Amino acid sequence: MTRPRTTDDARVETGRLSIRLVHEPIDVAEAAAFLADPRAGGLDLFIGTTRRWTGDAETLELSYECYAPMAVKEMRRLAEEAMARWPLVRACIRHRLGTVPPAEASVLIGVAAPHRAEAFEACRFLIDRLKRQAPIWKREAYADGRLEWVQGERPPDLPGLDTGS
Amino acid sequence: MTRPRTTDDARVETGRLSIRLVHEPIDVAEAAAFLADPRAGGLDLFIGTTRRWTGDAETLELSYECYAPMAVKEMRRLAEEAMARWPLVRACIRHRLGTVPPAEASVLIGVAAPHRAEAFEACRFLIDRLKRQAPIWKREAYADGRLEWVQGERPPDLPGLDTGS
Amino acid sequence: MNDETTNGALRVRVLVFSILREKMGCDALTVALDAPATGADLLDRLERDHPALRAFRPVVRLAVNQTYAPETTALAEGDEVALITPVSGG
Amino acid sequence: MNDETTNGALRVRVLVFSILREKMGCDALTVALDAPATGADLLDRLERDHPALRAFRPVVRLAVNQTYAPETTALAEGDEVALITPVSGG
Repeated sequence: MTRPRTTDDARVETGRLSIRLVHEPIDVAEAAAFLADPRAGGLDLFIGTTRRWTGDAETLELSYECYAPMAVKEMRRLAEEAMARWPLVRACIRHRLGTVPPAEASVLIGVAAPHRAEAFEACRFLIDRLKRQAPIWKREAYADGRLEWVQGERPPDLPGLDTGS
Repeated sequence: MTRPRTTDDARVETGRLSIRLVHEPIDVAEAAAFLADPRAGGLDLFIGTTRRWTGDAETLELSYECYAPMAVKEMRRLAEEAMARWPLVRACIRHRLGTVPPAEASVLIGVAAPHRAEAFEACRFLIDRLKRQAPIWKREAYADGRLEWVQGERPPDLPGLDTGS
Repeated sequence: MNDETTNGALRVRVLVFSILREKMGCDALTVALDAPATGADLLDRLERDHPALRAFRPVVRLAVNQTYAPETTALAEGDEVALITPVSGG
Repeated sequence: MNDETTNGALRVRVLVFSILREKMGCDALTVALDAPATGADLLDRLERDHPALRAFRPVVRLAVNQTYAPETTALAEGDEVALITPVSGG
């Protein structure tokens, strides 16, 4: 449970917050162990994975590109916002970069809260905002040979503007 | 991923559903691995843990008593109801029995769905219903020596009655 | 407790858990009832023999053969009937 | 692209990602602007040199020194400005 407090281009580690960009498979057990806390009554972990089929298109793999130092800062800002809105005792975010095969996790959001309602709400908030705000882009490699950058449905929010969530 | 299809007093294993009563620590990585599926876009895992403090009372440990064959049946019924309401591709439930120290998991609900909204909703539904319906009882051992059965706030729902959720 | 089966009688197996088990001082018992009998008849009978049940009666639910069932359910010979106080799993 | 600093000019470092990187054929560049200059001035200038940017202009957001900032933001010498098309992480 004791980790050095670090902030660099790929991670933030404080006592209550752990954010990492990783190039290997996301370790779910490690995230759950980080979240365990005697003040917590409920943990919620969301794990985003790659669907093989989107309509008729078969995805062979995804790859993620990232503006790393800003992504880490933005995820930290979102986590701190969640910690201010809900009484979270811990939160962690993992995002994988590079190539991700189908069914493997590309993102993990984990929160620990005294009660379950808060855990669900904060976890949902974090994944929704991360998908809007974190400067990370996904490229799908389809079975028919196409390589396609996935474009988000809406641009990220600017500071001070309504977030529309 | 291939498990024998079994149903006994302590577990149900079908291809898409895995329900177990366990006496050892809940294995989060095993549950996440069971849920991984190329049809899934989002997994949500809820983990219930023991808070050390409830107001001024310090909990040293919990212990769980269970009407095992009915608990397994009821959890299966709830999981099948969730699978009928949301397009889940997989679901798993683990409930620990016997003594559970603070910060360890007593229950895990995991669902895999094509999209995240469904995963969050189904997971929330399952933990809320499990806490109302599964014939399992928790006893708190407090630091002052008291042993106290926790009584749920409402009786379980009977078939055909509105569930009030 | 009456263990003899008489003509027109039925026997059910009753299971009791957690706080009710402690208050009643018993985790399982066999009860003979005059047929026909419902879940409510069983509860009335149990309450007579185990007054500790009275305080829980408003919140007790029955499970007959491992499924929740209303008190109006007709019981049959050999049924397994569990008394379920408000649960607290999770 | 003008790499010379003139009097009253400022230089910013521009970062480009994903589809815009591919369309513009460039992932980083240094741009000199007449001071004072805003994010909008930078985008106008980039659009002139890289017409591929035009189609993305309505959905591009700027990040100045790793924080989202409106196009009205005044730029300063040495700023790191990223062009952020709608993101798709997660």
